[in-house]
Amino acid sequence: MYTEKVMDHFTNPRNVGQLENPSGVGEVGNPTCGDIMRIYIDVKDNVIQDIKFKTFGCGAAIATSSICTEMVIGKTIEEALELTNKDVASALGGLPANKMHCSNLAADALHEAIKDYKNKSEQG
Amino acid sequence: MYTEKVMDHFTNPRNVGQLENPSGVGEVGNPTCGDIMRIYIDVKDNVIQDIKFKTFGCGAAIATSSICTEMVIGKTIEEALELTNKDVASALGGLPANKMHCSNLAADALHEAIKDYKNKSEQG
Amino acid sequence: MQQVYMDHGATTPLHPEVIAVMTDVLTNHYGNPSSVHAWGRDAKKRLEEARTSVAKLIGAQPEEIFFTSGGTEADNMAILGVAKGLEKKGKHIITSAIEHHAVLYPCEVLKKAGYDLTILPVDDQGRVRPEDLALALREDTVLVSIMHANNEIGTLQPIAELARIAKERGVLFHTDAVQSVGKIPVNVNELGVDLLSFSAHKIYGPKGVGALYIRRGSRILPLTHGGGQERRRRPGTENLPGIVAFGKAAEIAQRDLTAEADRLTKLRDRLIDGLTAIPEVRLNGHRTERIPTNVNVSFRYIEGESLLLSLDLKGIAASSGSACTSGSLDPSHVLLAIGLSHEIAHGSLRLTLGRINTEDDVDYVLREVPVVVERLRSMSPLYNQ
Amino acid sequence: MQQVYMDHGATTPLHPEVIAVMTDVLTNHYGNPSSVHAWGRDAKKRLEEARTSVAKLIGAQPEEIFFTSGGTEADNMAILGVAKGLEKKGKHIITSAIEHHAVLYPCEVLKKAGYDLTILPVDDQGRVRPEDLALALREDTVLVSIMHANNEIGTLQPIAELARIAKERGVLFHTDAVQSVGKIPVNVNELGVDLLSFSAHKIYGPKGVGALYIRRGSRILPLTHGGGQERRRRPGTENLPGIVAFGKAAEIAQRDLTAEADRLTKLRDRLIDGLTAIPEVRLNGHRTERIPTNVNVSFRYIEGESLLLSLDLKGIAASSGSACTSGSLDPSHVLLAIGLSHEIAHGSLRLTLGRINTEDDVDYVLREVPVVVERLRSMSPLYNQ
Ligand SMILES: Cc1ncc(COP(=O)(O)O)c(C=O)c1O
Ligand SMILES: Cc1ncc(COP(=O)(O)O)c(C=O)c1O
Ligand code: FES
Ligand code: FES
Repeated sequence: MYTEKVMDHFTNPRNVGQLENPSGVGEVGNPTCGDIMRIYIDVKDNVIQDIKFKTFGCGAAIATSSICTEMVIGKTIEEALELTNKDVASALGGLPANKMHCSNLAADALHEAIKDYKNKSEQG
Repeated sequence: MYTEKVMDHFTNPRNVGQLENPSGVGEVGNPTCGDIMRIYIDVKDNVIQDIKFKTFGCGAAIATSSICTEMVIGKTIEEALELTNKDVASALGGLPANKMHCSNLAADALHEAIKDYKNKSEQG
Repeated sequence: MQQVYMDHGATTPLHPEVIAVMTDVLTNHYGNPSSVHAWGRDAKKRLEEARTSVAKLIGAQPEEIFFTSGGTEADNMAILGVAKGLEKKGKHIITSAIEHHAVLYPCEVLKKAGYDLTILPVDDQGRVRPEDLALALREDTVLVSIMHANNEIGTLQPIAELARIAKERGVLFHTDAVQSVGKIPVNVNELGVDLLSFSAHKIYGPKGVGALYIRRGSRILPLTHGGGQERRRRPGTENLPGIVAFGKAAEIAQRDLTAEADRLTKLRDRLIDGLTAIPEVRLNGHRTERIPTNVNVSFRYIEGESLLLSLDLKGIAASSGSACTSGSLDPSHVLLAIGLSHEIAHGSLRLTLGRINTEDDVDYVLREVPVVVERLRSMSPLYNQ
Repeated sequence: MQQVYMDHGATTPLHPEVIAVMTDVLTNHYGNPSSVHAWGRDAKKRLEEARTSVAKLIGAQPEEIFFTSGGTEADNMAILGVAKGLEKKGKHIITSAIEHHAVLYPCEVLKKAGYDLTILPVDDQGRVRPEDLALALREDTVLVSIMHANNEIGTLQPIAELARIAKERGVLFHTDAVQSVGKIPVNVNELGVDLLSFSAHKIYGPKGVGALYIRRGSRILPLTHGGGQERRRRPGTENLPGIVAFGKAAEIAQRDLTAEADRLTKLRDRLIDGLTAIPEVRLNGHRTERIPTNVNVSFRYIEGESLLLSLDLKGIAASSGSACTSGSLDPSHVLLAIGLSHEIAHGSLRLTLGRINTEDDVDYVLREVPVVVERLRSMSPLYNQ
């Protein structure tokens, strides 16, 4: 049911874990199924230097988390904000129809982490 | 579905045919299925000396006709009148449930033939 | 004694290639297609491959094929499912007088539940008149169900024309194609039907599996409720070995269709010519608009079951429109609908040809039937030669 | 890599003896049981022999067995058929919160059609309380349907006691025994049930065939209409190869029942002990009142589908009460009914044992599961070790 790419990211997820002093953290729950994802970002000079994730979710959720982190590392905040669920899904070679909602988790959590970073930097 | 006895009488029916100058003839149609049987009897000294039948009907109808003729040949009229559908069916080793009605044909046609004989002899 | 199976209309022997794939699935591919693990994915893949093969046979898309337990369930699903689905649109159904009971009885059940039912008559060859359908259609008609080929007399209906009339009036059209699929080309788009039933065991596949074609967008509710299989339209663990075997049977049917149709048409015509040479016999059904496999004749003065029994004793498997065949005692509603009297309908013989029949089988049947007919006539009180 | 199939609750591999008889029927016995000729009589004989074997397995009379296309159809037939048959008596149905969807959904369809539906709760081990049933029964109750063994957590219901309560009030009792038949002794008279569903593919028989036991004299209407098969209660050409295979599977199940139950109970208990040694895990279902083949545990902090995928990558076939398994996204209604939170219900693993499993399989699973659980927990935002 899953593509090879999905299975690769599920089996060897990139950037799992957490950051000690992240610039921003985003956590979202998937309204469709209740699964949860948390993303940590480290931003310097407006560029995402490092990124880590933790996911409680299905295979698609883990794979999309993994590929999403890979896609935005080294990108500017603005570039990262342009990343959509569809980008993530198609980078994985597609997802089964009933699994498309899973790809929301990653982009949403990333956007939340960026929002958190912006809030903090405005305050700081 | 049919017993060996039924198949024997179906394959080699006894007393098929008609009599030239019968003492009595009986013909009945089966109200359940529309099949038809005709019996010819030759009575002398109150005894059925000869008997023949013709049947338009299913395998059970033909077999019951055949065994019925065999059962009453040489019997007195009174004995013949005692023959029931059940006697005929059990002489054949039984009939399938949905074929029990077929055994009516033979006994009914025989009784009609005897009635016809009686009518004629009263008139004659 | 020679053994001649000429009852392919009742059911067919499995094609050896079908047995082979089915045995393979039974032995090696036992996963449940709904399971996410390797066994399940393997099963799912085979399920969808079979769906594609079955769809191709009738020119449909795979997602328009819904597997059922056979032709009867497919017919019931079409009729009861559309009726339920379109309850709000109306409560009028149209069918024909010569449908299989798997169509007629669900229609009658709807009638008892308050639906209006129009049963179109047929002509003496068993064909529905398109003008009758045009007149019968109403504002509240929700479904027309007319079979493609009749199971007793083999007559083909002018489905494309009938379906067009229904379509013009915006009414869904179902056809029971159990007896035509695999024997003549059947294409849902050329026929213009919205629903079509067929059954594996009539095309050298296994018993216990069939399919309903449902044109995309047709409104229909399921008969049964449970798991999410068949996109919720037909729940229950899929009969994978049966379905894969059905797929194989469909492939073979498509591959061999023209050659077999030609070969069987010749055998059929020899049988018809030979049998109608017997005195006081009539051919039932249309002479040419009939499936290549069906012969149905009525012999005056004799009764069907004793005819079948006699042929059986000679190793010939046939069937009859007669009462006794099915345990019911009424003469065939199909033969009555084409105008036969009870008595003549009673003396009918159906021979249905198939892959395993040869010229030699036809010779044997043409030799034995006259003997049997003569014997039974000599026993019949209706016959005076 | 080792391959371990532990999803016998989803479906079972066919027993080699079953494959043998089924292949024989597929190849050599293709007659239609309704035909009067030799092929048909041969088929009919095999059909009735199979009915006797299947009846014996549950202590029924052959004429109380009605073959269907599987467990789902049997469940639907029981519920919708009794509801229709007893429409005049009343419109109240009672079931439990942990039924299979093949029972729950037809009940809900009846509810939409105006029936009253009482769904009995279960305790934290998944058992219906008899006193709840006693209170729920009404004058207009027509059917109680409570499953024998639950498919997810394996819990056995006190059916004999529940059925007695219904009987005292003159109400028909149906039990879905799809998961208990063949695993523990099931006898319709000892249980005192009026209707009982079961399915061949759960007892090493083929997919696509099941049966409904209907106690003589119970009023029930058919779901589908057509030919006169199964004494008019279930029309359509009989799935003879499937039914004969079901008969064989029933014979084997009966023959080997005690030995297999003992063997599997030991394996099950080893699995339960080994898995519950992992931290933050709970066993779902009753510890002892459960079928010998079922293990169901919930691991905190992890999600079911990724657990299954991970095990699949290690060659282990299992299933989950999780959303993702069936394409539906709601957590298992069974796990919620026994009081689990959504999040914990999400991380459930069902291992279901069967004939082909060995001590070695259990060792392998007990070695691999902790590794997988640890890996997924380390990725979980909910877990802080
Ligand atoms: C025209 C027609 N429709 C429906 C059916 C029923 O199919 P099945 O027996 O596979 O349920 C048959 C077969 O007997 C048939 O000939
Ligand atoms: C308890 C229970 N009932 C009903 C069913 C449905 O049976 P089938 O899939 O054979 O239709 C199943 C099997 O999934 C089951 O476990
Ligand atoms: S099902 Fe929840 S994220 Fe995929
Ligand atoms: S069915 Fe008519 S006599 Fe047997």
